[in-house]
Amino acid sequence: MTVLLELTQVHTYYGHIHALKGVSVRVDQGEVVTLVGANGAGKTTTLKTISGITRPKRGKVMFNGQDITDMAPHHISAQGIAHVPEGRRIFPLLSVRENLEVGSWNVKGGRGIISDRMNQMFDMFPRLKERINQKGGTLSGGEQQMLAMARALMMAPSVLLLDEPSMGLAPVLVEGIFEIVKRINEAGNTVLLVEQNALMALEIAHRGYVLQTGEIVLEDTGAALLQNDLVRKAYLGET
Amino acid sequence: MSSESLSPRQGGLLDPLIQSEAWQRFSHTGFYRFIVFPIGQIIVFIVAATVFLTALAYLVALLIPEPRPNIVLSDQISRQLPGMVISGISIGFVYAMVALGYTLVYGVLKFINFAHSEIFMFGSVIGFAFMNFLSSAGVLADWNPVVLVIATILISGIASGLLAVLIERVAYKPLRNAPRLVPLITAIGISFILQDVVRALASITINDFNLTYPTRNIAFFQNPIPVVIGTNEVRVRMTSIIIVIAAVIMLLALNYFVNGTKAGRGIRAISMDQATSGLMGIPVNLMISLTFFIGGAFGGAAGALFGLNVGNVTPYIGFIPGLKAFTAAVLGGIGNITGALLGGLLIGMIEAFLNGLLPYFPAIGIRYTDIITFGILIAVLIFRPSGLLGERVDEKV
Amino acid sequence: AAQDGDNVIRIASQTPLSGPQSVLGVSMSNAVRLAIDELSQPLVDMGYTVEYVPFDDQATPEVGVSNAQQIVADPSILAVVGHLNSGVAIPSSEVYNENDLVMISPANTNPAITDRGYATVNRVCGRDDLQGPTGANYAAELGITSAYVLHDTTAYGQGVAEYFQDEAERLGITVLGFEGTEEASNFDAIIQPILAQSPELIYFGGIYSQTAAFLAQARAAGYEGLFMGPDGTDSTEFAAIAGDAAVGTLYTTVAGPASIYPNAAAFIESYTEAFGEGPQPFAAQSYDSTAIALQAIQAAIESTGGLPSRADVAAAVRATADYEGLTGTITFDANGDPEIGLYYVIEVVSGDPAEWSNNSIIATLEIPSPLTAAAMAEATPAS
Amino acid sequence: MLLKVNNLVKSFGGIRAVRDVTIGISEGSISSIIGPNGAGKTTFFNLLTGIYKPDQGSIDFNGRSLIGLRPDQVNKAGIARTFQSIRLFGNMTVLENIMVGTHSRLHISLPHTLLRTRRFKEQERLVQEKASMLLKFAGLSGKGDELSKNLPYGDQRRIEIARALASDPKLILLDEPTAGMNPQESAEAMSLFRKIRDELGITVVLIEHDMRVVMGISEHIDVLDYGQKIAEGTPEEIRANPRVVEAYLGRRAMGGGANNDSAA
Amino acid sequence: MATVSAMTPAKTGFREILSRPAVGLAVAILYVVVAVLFVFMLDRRSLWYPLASLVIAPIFLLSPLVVASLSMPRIARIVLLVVMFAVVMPVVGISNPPYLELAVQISIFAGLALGLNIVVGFAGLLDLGYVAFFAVGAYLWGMATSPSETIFTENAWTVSYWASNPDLSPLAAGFVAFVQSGAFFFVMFIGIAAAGLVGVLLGLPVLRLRGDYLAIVTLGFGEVIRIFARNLDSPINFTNGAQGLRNIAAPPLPGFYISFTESIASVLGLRVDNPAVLAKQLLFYTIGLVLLFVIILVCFRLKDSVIGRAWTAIREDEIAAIAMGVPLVRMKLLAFASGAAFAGAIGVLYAAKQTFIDPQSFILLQSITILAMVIVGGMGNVKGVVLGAMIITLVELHTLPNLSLQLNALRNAGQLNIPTQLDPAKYQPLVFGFVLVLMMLFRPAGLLPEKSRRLELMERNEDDELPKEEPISDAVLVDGSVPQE
Ligand SMILES: Nc1ncnc2c1ncn2[C@@H]1O[C@H](COP(=O)(O)OP(=O)(O)OP(=O)(O)O)[C@@H](O)[C@H]1O
Ligand SMILES: Nc1ncnc2c1ncn2[C@@H]1O[C@H](COP(=O)(O)OP(=O)(O)OP(=O)(O)O)[C@@H](O)[C@H]1O
Ligand SMILES: [Mg+2]
Ligand SMILES: [Mg+2]
Repeated sequence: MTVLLELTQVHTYYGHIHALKGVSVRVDQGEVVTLVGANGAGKTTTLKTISGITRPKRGKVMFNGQDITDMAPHHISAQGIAHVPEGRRIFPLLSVRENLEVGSWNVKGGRGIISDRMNQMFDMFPRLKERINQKGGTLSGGEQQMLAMARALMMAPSVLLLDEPSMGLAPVLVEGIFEIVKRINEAGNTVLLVEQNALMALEIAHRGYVLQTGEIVLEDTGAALLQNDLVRKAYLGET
Repeated sequence: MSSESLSPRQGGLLDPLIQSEAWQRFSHTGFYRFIVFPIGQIIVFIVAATVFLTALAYLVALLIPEPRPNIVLSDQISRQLPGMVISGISIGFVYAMVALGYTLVYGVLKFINFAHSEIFMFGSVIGFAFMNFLSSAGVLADWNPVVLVIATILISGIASGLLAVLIERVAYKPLRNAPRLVPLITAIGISFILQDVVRALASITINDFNLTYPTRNIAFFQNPIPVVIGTNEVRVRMTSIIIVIAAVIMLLALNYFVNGTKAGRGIRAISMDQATSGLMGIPVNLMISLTFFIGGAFGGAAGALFGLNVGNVTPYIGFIPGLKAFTAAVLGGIGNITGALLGGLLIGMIEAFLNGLLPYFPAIGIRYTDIITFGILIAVLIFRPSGLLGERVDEKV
Repeated sequence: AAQDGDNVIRIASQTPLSGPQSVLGVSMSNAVRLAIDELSQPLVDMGYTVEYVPFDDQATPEVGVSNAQQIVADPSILAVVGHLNSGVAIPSSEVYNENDLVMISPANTNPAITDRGYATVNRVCGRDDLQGPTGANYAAELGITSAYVLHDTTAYGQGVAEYFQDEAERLGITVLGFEGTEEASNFDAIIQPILAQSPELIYFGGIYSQTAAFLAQARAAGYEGLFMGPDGTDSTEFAAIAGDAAVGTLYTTVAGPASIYPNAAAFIESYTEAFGEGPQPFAAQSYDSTAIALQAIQAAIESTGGLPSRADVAAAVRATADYEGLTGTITFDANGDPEIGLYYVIEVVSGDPAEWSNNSIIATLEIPSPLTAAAMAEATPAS
Repeated sequence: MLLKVNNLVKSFGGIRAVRDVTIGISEGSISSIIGPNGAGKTTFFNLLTGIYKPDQGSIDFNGRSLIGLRPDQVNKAGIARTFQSIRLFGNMTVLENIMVGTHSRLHISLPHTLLRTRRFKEQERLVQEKASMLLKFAGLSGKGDELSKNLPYGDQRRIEIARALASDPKLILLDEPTAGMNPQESAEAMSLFRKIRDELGITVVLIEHDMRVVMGISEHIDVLDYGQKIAEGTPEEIRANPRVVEAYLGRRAMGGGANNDSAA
Repeated sequence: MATVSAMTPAKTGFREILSRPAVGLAVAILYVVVAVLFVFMLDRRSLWYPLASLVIAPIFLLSPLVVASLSMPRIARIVLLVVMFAVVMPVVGISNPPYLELAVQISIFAGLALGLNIVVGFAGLLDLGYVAFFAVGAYLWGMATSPSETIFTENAWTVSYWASNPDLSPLAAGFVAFVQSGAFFFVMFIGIAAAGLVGVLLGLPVLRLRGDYLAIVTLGFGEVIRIFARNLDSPINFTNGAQGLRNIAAPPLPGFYISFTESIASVLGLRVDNPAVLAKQLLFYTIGLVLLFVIILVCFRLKDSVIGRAWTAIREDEIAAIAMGVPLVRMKLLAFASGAAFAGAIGVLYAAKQTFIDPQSFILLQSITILAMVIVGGMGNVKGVVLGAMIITLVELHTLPNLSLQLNALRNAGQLNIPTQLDPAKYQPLVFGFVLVLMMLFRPAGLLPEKSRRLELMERNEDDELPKEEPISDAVLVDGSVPQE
């Protein structure tokens, strides 16, 4: 397998808060990789460092053999990395259609391609089609999560970064979201997934990392991590 | 930033028409969305404001028929009505164009760009400089007036837009993470700097900073057009007509840009969430510069039109129109493009009516025009805390 | 030169050098500089160095007062020429007066300036309460029956407009409207009710930059009556801004046009040569104020035999009699007003700024200051 | 019944967020409100706490009607809450955040404040003590002087709870207090909720999507869907209710997501 | 969770030494002595006097702040400050009256800035019309005592400060005398009450507005007050309109001020022609100082109390604040009214000191200048705001004029040749603009930021090391409350 995305010894700071202390993560082509960790462990920060929202002070982020450490977010996204951020962050005053159009900012090839993709999204999330002209801010939490996902998929990314896509969702929808992640991956896309619901995440992940206070403490296949004692105790809530 | 929804609300008399299939199809064409609808909107605003203010004036005339001996208020109203409306519209469009600059920048960066009134002033000075250059080269009179106006608007618009971008890069961009009041202070600093720099340049080059547009010798601009309405004749100044035409064209273009193009969509996305916009691939800084450019260009073009209309500008003329335009932007709902247009027209019209009719009430007089205008603003805000067209962002908790 | 302090005499000015009013303030300051350059030779011959210290009062009272404190703290400053705005002159002159420093005002026409009766406060310009009525009198003479009065809401503009209005009404002229506006450039709406009432005369108490713009727009909108203003109108810029609309404008002033007064013509010439532009209103008065100060200092030196005290200078200024200045012959009364104000009514003859000096005097009135008038009334009791 | 809500209605424009909801909360209980996204749960809390004004219906709390009261008055009446999206005073320290929570129980007088009278100092001392006590209670010992925005998510949730407790409420409303926590942290949070009821005697109502928490702690559950109450009962009854399973709990994954109401 | 990395070590060495009380005290005394020496060394006849004064005035006038900031035993600090204010300042002031004037102006503007700081800095309400409350106080005293012919002086029903009626009965005369002696402070209290009341009256309808809507309404209100002041000369003359109120009375001058001035002058060997004038300045200095002291005390006490915490909470998050039991409107009104009350009191002092007020003293630019003081100094931080007021007042009233005086002196001495169009005296606002922009660019959180803002600032400094190209607002993504659901 080819390495698609690689973080080496990344250190990221918020002011004087040292949030990532030498994190190294590797994601191969076609994998689902998950990051597991307690609150404040640095999962979100890792994703933000990849997509260029925060800058690492030291360390390197490579994508497809190219150094993207100091690239601006819009250049990184043009490379084919899509980030579904924590809290969904839909554009509240843009309609569903416009939200999707914004997602296709970097798509070349004109209206035709964009409307084809949009139709694909509507096939995947029929609910969105019903709401096509509704303002993003008035959607319910679950619909917003679908929109966030679809918006990211519009740019046909080679890597999808997902930050807690199930947070605040009704149980019935949580299942749906994981189903979709699986489908996306089966279609050949690579996924880096952050989830509090470690059980479900590890179930679908090929590999996983465990983060603790900004450091990677464990790395293994998803199945192996599920059996790991530390993981079971600390993150799966078992005693 | 937001723009009014482009489809009419439901539940009105026009429902049968609106629901008809042909209309549905028509209302989604670009021609409707970017030409028919906005023009309709402008006309509706003007007519509504005129009707409302006129009705109010006659109501007052009914209550106080003879505010001063030998003055029958209703007669005066009908005599002055066309003049008041025309002057209200022409200055209203100037306010609207300046207000757009405030609104665009506010929409995207959520701060009041106080230096915008100096951008307006800069535009008026560039307009002067251009015409003065032609005049001293002796070719001013040879230019076709229409071409001359277009060239002046373009040049001062572009120059002012570039200046606005420069200011953004130097004085606002480094402060994008600072508390919102901080760029307000740099904006004030920039105002002082711009006033004095323009003054220094004017003083050095022509040793004077009262800049008089050389157009007063050109018949096209100078000779008023007599319009006979009923029994009385009003003289409409050519420059008023130019302002209205130019402003409408530019507003249509802006509406198209913001609501109909990809870049416009990008700017609107940035106004809601910069970081996420970056994630979507939108070049945030470029879009912010573009916003400043457009806002600045509108301000500058308005400045040139204003200069052309009043004939004489100085480095200090920005303040009052700037203040009124800011008021207009807030009245309409700051951050809302249609709101800026409505606010500008309303402020212009209210002012024209007050200035035209208050003189008949010697105890009040036009010295209270500003107080009444602000009073209206405050009243509107008390009942609509986000301005006339502002989205009521009842924050969801 | 400045090292040998005891021989340095400084003259300060305080005018707005920045901001919108600086057109006038700078021109006043220039005129003071010119006067010092041209007229300090006698003092130089006596072994003194005369220096000029300009201050920017920014048309703001705090700044004026703070500058005044700096000025009085410098013992070599023996006289102040200033201000433009009465709002700044009044509090600042309290400071001068407390420190016996003489102020000669070239521009403050507000009656309150001298009515306080300070020994240190003088002015060479007219008073609003005399200038306004002069205009009204002349209008009545022309047979005007209706007038519309505007002002710029400043102490100066409103003051002179009110005195015009009172006198006009007394003389039987109907005042159709009396309005003040801060608007500086766009008068479209304000013109409407004026046109609707078609007055025979518009009187605008204000400064040329505003009044000229108004006039140009009023003419374009179809106003055909007369237009009159106070001495704030007296600037080449008036013609530059209003163009041909300026022709026929009447204004009152204490400074006669250069074409008739050879001194004034020479002044305009040397001023233009020095500063590359023509003098603005109150420049000639500033020149005269400085000249009076220099003359008084010279007189004080002669009588005290050395560097005079400020009180000596103030007394010498107040004693000025029959000084032949650019703007007429000046004798101060006990309050510091010129005893007899010579007021001209002048008509603008051309829309070309270069022709400004050819404006023609159409009436000349000698009006005594209130103190002088009272004295005269006492001398010849009405029978 | 500590709280009795009858036929509560609230709509936003065309969206009918809460339709005719009747719910009772008995004193000293721990109960939950669950329901699909957009069911109107948060809106229901907002109506109780005076952030929104109900269109119709009555809210009786502790023998008095809350209709028409402002949020601060509701707080004074004895209802405190936390927010679904954390709303701390980010630039205040943790301790200060909690101290603000005591506001409605304090005597506020300008003269006393300016003169620093004995009474003022005494009150300040009490407030400090109470805040420190709550800090410990919520498991935040040692973090009192940190700026609240610099703490991790789980701690921020705790600060919100401590701040709400500071007003000595009779009833505390928690809106998704464990969202974004991992199972371990959720378990700790659950014991905190129990302590609130058992040690402080405060009635607890929570909105939650985490069924482990809901089923593990609630004595009573109300289920909302499309703004209406579709079921109520003990955890066992709810788990067995087919309507709840279909609308909310879900048996299998359903691609399109079948919840939700919002605009027609 | 992440750990806090060690603070930057480089600065600590010097800071640590300075933070020892003995060292702090020694440095403070040394500073004051040197500053005073500098002032006395100033030679007015020197060509370079303006430049020297330009440098020395701030050094001297900032010394109380230096004393207040260095660490030293509390008692030493108090003694030192009392000596500074009661002895050093008056002595220097008598020998160099412009510095006394500066001190008075600084106390006036610092008081105003502190009042505005309560509204903007503490409670987070943007007020662009603050000068209106200042005007209320100033006009109150002005109308009560000016001999300008307003309704108050023309009608007998107000006691005119100046023209006490000779025909008064002994009882009435006694009353008038009493009012006269205490009138100033009495009116100052009325000024506080009146401005506070106006604050409440304005606040009641508009405080429901958020952020920038409030800003424009307050801006409008400021203009409305100014326009009223200008136009209420007809039909009934209240304010004397554009002509302004002149010869406004000063508070009565206690006799010992004059003797104090005379004795200091004779000790210094200065010739003072008119000691009463200087003594009056000293009186204003005293009143200004006491007022400022009271205001600072009130600010600290308010900030460090339930009320202050409630204001901060409102500033941070209105909805959370009200839900936690903070009555929004009442607390906002309190902020508005206390800020306004300060301005009212200072307005009375200002009118008395200035002896003349007119509507031009209360323009929008004044409000903006005061706001700039608050922000440049460091919103919310009392010491910072005082520093901001000092610096901006100094720059406007001293530094810039002296800069142009220096250039002018060089020009008079033939050492510099500047065309008249570029006469430096004309470009003071330009320099002021640059000062504002640069200060904000280099210290975005103000010169002395509030505690929490200081933390933010540190973060930013570290961010400076990052590539400059695309600073994406991270705060938005992490802290921003997400409006959508
Ligand atoms: N903008 C910020 N300013 C200061 N500190 C921050 C900021 N964002 C995150 N942190 C801190 O950085 C550390 C890592 O945070 P991060 O959000 O990456 O954690 P996480 O693993 O995603 O946690 P969660 O499960 O709560 O989402 C935490 O200690 C957090 O408090
Ligand atoms: N201020 C508002 N304006 C318009 N619509 C609103 C507002 N607040 C809530 N709604 C709508 O009301 C409905 C109920 O929302 P509410 O937030 O109460 O849902 P919820 O049950 O809390 O859902 P979740 O579990 O996702 O938090 C939604 O459709 C929402 O869009
Ligand atoms: Mg996270
Ligand atoms: Mg909710």
